[in-house]
Amino acid sequence: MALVKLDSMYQDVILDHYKHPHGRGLRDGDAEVHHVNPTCGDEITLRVRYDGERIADVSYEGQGCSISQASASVLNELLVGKELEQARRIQGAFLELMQSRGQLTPDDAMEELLEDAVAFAGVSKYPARVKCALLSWMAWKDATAQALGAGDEDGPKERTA
Amino acid sequence: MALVKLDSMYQDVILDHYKHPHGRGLRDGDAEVHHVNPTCGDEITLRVRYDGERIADVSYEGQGCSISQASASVLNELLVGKELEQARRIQGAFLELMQSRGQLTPDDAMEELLEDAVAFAGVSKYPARVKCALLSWMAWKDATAQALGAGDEDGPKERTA
Amino acid sequence: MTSSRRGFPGHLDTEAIRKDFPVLDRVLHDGKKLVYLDSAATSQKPRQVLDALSDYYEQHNANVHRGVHVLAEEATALYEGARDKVAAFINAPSRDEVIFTKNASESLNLVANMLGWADEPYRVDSDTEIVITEMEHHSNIVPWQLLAQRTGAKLKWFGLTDDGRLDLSRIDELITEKTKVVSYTLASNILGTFNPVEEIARRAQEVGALVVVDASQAVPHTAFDVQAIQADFVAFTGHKMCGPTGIGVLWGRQELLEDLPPFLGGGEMIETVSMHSSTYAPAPHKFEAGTPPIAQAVGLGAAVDYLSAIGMDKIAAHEHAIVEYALERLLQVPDLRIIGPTTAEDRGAAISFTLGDIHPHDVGQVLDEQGIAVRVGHHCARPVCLRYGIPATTRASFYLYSTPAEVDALVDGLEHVRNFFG
Amino acid sequence: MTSSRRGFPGHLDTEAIRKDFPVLDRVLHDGKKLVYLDSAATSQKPRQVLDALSDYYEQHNANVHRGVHVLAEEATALYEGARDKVAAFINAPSRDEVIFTKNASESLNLVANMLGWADEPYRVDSDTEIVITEMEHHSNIVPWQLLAQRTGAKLKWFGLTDDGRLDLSRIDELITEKTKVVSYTLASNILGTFNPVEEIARRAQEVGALVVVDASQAVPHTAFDVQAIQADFVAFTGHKMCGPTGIGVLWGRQELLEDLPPFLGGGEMIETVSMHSSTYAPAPHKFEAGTPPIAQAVGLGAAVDYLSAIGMDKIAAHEHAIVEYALERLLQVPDLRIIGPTTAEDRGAAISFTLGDIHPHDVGQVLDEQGIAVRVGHHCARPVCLRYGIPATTRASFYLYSTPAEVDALVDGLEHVRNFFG
Ligand SMILES: Cc1ncc(COP(=O)(O)O)c(C=O)c1O
Ligand SMILES: Cc1ncc(COP(=O)(O)O)c(C=O)c1O
Repeated sequence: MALVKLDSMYQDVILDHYKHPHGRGLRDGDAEVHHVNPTCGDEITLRVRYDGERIADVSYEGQGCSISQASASVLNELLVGKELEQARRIQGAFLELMQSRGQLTPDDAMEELLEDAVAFAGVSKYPARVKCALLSWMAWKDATAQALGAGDEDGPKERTA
Repeated sequence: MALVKLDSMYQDVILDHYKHPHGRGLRDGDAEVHHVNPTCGDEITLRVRYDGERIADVSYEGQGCSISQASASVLNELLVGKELEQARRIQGAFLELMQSRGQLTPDDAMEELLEDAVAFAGVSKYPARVKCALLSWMAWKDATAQALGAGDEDGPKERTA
Repeated sequence: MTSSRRGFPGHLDTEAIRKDFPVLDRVLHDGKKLVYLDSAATSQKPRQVLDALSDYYEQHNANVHRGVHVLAEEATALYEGARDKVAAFINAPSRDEVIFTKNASESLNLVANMLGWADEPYRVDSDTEIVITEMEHHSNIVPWQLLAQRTGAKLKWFGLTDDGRLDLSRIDELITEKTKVVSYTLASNILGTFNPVEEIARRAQEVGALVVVDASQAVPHTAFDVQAIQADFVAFTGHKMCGPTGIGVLWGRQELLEDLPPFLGGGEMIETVSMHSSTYAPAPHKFEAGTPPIAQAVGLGAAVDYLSAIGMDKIAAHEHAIVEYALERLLQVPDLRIIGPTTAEDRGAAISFTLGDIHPHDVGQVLDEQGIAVRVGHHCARPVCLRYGIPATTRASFYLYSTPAEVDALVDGLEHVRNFFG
Repeated sequence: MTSSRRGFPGHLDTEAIRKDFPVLDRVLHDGKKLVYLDSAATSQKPRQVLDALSDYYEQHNANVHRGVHVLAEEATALYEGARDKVAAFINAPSRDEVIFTKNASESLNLVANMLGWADEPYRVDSDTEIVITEMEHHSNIVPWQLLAQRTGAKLKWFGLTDDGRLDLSRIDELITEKTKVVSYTLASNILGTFNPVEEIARRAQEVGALVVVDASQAVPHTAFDVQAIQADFVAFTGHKMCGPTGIGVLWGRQELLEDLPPFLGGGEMIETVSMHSSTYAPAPHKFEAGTPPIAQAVGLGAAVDYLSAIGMDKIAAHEHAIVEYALERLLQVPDLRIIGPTTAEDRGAAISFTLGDIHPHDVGQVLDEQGIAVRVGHHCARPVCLRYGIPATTRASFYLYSTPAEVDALVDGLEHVRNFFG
């Protein structure tokens, strides 16, 4: 059976992260958010801990498909230890890639920035799955805003889409 | 211009009643009702006066198309002076004719019963106009029920359709 | 003005356009060709829209939003693509401000209900007032009457001048600090009047009232820009703009859609549901409960493409010319009285009239026998008939496919009506 | 049971039936033929329905009810004719009890709103209770949650047994003298369960509560008789029964429709309107504000004709056989757990399952690559997922065009999924 297209979504890197997630589990944090993907029910609870502007930890727990789980694992691997500014750059690049509807081929600079996360390029062709890939990244952005006091005051937001 | 079909609706008898209506105007009565045809705005105010079981008068005022006006005029001509039972028979026959969707050719008995009202046979082919033709007849039925105490107690009803 | 039975030089090529509309070939009553002058009630549909419907059902049909299979993704892309098209067509700042409903009536009821259930500062209650006009379609009267009844709010309205325009002379007494919402029609379906936007918007803003615009008779006929008309909500309906039945639109300002409560509850409009409570999806989905009119949205998207390709400015100019010609010719018919403005200025493509004391039903019936389709009655705007002391009108209404020859047929037909009942 | 890849002897001739459905010829992903197992989300449409839509738009399109011209009369006759067909299909005592809505969700919201605005004895308020079940579609949960919030009424529900059926053991405590309305689904869209009518109806009648039945997953699949199910209101939706999107039905008992207040206000639903007040038309028009989904009703009428010609009993028997076969085969797939009844008794044509701890999204995606369309997620029935402690399910659902070969394809596909994530 020819699974070219599918294989381009389920890259080995993704399946690997899915089966062996990095940094899973909830640990101490400065802020916690809970995000759900209303179209499919994927959920994530995510905490961030900052050391000044440096990301000391991103811990998470959730349920969801291989894409959303792997994406959270990749996020942890990529962002922990980074300075906020660099992390924002990575998040921006990942968002751009995910919203490209399969039209974007990552160049060298992007590959360097995103590391394992470039493996999600194939997912961008599947609109229903883009939200899965972005779930943890939106949660991270929200938690960061809260932790650093830049967010709104409503407490944990329940909204992703 | 061939107006065969149309002529079968606008019979001379109908146009005659429309231009020279019988018994128009409001006079004393035992009960009064006001009916409207919501789909086109035709209106009639109608009073009945009974002399025992005999219809002493049907007086009316209203606005509407040639069909509804002519039909009220025919009603007045046919029913005034009749006994209630006979009037009910006439009303029943007229209703049957109007609901026949042009499928019924009046037989001799019906022609005798309905007199001028058989001219409305052609109208029954036009669903939008059947309600016009029936407006005064429904009003009469309602007013009669009120006058003779057989109706419900809500007072004048505003409903026709 | 110059005109000929072949169309107006410099305006739309109706000969070509009419080929897109299969129903216009319809032959009635022993060989009479249809003269369709009832587009204000509903427009006809071009082949391009019907093809979009068939293509949707034959190739892509699936329920939207929740699927990972190909058809579901295609159906979702088509449905959401239609939203993009409609948003662009009305120049909406954001696609998320475009809500699909079943018709303009639902759109208007949706606004009335949101405001009835809203928290402050939007809540309509017994201390507040609602302002409409005497020339509204019933769909922009009854929802506000129901809201007023159910909340105790007071309903007020602009009256009309003798020549069929809004009487704005007492605007400051009508729209006051108590006014929470002003809802008016941009173009009257019975009088043809186009109403002025500036004055109402200015006064509403002064007192902080929300402005709702019923654009059902405007969006189909003229280039339309929600940002230009200074409204908070705009309602219109697909079937009057070459689209299918079963689809309407409500545009609303994003911050309002975020703040206001949902109306219909169900699938698609939720974020998360438990038996104890639910949270709602962001707009537009918050206001789209249940399986949406998917094929109908796709059809409306195709209609918008069709109209845009021809050009809304050209359509407006064409209709203006037709109306000018029709007014000129109708005013020559003996005993004919136009109900509404008698010139083509600030005027849409619907012309209502009475013909002596021949009842409109009779006018319409005799015209129909000649193949001419007009609407008769109160056109769901009975207060206008009451205002002008008439039971009903006959209404001829035009669209991009209407021709001067059809105006001529109408005038000839009316002559015949007069002879028949003379 | 006997089965073969060619169909079940004695049951429907799917080879012939499938020719009526153009989309079933669709080829996906490098030559894989579509295996459509998502009919519980929406059914596919036969050529006969698409032809009825085209014919309506190409020959008869006009607005209904108010016209004296030929097209308006034809459109009205077609629209009202569709009402007759639907009334006959569900054995309604009167055609006037059939209300056309935009979907089942609107139908259910309509009932909830009527009861919220009603006078006694129907009025739902803070002294009263509403009873639903834990297996409802969100469209039969959220309207009641909104009603409860807005009136102060208390919302209660039947729980579920481990094998996916209603737990009726505490029925007398749940449905009490305070209960004004009991609303439940006849067939669950996620579990496949067919619920018992008698017990709920008996208890509701005892306490004088109204009974609302969500028949969205029942009417498409089995001979249905509103008079037999002892309900006061029944909701269902056109797009799941071979009809177009954009049309739903609410059936209600005539005396209730007469007594209860309107919901949406506007054109078509009125008797007479003045600026000061309005009176309403009799049902069904009272509940159909604005231009109705005319073409969609006509399409639904054609769908009803299509289904009737094949025979609802035959369709039910065919689906029963498919489900029996599918359950038998699915239960042999390692790690597969059926969520819902595991036998074909009192069971509809939707089968939900989990596959080990492979997330349904991944199951659905890998099946899709093989051309197999199933639905994944919570199927707008999230409380069921919570009840069984699962995030989501994969659901395969069948209809009159489904074949045993498609069941085989599903089972093979699941094998592939297991290998892929194994
Ligand atoms: C049981 C049930 N009820 C209600 C609905 C809602 O139907 P619709 O989305 O057409 O409003 C559905 C389908 O989605 C359903 O399966
Ligand atoms: C001015 C106006 N508003 C509202 C409506 C209602 O539109 P719909 O019937 O599609 O809801 C109409 C048309 O009937 C209209 O002309």
